[in-house]
Amino acid sequence: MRVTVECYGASSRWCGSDAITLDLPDGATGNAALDALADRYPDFAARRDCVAIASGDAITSPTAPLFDGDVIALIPPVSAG
Amino acid sequence: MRVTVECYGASSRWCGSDAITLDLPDGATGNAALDALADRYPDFAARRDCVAIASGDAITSPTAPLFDGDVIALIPPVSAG
Amino acid sequence: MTDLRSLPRLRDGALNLGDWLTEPQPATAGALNVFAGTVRNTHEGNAVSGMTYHAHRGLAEARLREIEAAAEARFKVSARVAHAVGKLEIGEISVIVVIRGGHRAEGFEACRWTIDTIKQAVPIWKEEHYVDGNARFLEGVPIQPVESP
Amino acid sequence: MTDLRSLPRLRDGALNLGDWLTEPQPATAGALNVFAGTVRNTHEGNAVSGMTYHAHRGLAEARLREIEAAAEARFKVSARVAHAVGKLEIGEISVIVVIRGGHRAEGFEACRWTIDTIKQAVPIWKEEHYVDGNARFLEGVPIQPVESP
Repeated sequence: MRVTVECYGASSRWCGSDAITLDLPDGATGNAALDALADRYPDFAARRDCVAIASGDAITSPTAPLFDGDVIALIPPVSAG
Repeated sequence: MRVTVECYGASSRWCGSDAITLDLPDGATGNAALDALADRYPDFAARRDCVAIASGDAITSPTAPLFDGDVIALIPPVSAG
Repeated sequence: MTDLRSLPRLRDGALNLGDWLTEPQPATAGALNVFAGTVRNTHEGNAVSGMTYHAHRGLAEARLREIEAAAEARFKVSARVAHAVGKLEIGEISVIVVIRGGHRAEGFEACRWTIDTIKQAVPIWKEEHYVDGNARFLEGVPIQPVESP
Repeated sequence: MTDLRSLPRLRDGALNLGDWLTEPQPATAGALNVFAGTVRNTHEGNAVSGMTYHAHRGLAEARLREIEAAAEARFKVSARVAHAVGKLEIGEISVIVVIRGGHRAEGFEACRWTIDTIKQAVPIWKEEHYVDGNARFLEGVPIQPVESP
């Protein structure tokens, strides 16, 4: 299945792009997507554990399964204010 | 000597007037003026120890001597804000 | 952008918040803290219709300026304070504190210290008016000196 | 007197403080606390020329509203928050918190809790621009949930 990852804040620098397409096995979770990104981008791998995943307008659990065509967002550590 | 006492806030209620003239012996202090008021006004006597004295735009010590013609102000407990 | 330093800090009638927010934010400052006190419609279970603020004008003006300077020295911020005198309606503003400083920690601390100090060191007295037509001076605290930094 | 509830909390460009102070003070409230964050001209010794705020717009808008509601429930106050997105100059306002409540103690507490929560629970990222032409995203904190009351 194919999943689109939108890279917010500094995660776009770590991954070198604002959006990345991943081909993942059926039933893969958010964690599997993060693993795939960490394999591909060393700068992301160093920060992987501080990054959350959002879907739509909510933070989602990294253990939840993804589905073909899903769009998820990388939420790196925030600095609002 | 003669001293004028201006009564601010609730002290005007305790003394029944906004301003009081006191005849005091030469060399009398602020404390002596407060004593004279306490003798005359029972409602003031009950609050005497919570009242400060101002002269001009400053709080003054109750142990400082007064002089003929002085104007002092009674500063009862404050409730600014 | 008005320089507020020359204005009296004691004002006749309700304060207007916008009047005290006209100064520019210093380029070194990251935080703006504002506190305003307003007249409430109840106090200790009594229905309140308004409040009259009485002051020893000369001493109150001097004390408000002294508090401003002490807040600036103590917290390394810019401080502005103002207090109303006279009759105010429910919801109107009686006191304003504006703090402009480096970070939010000292901004909050300076703002809280300044309003707390105003309440105990400035010769102003609240006369509360009730819906039933009565009025009384509120109990206060013996006036305190402004603690130097 | 504008009702601000229907406005987006995430705004393009610098915030204007007056826009967020138009609501009337509730008759039961005695305290108005305001915090605004502004862009500083230095950070960790570097000369800063401006700041770009990036956001996950949908989630940020939802989180700002969630924080407003949580502050109101937790502290029994009225709360309004707003945050800027885009490029801001030195001195401009990036975030505003307005708390209207009964007494100053809960006003200060609610205002501090709200800005602290915004900083750790809203998906917004600061990209700092330096006078030397460089820019970088600031380090942040892993996004936290909004604690319910």
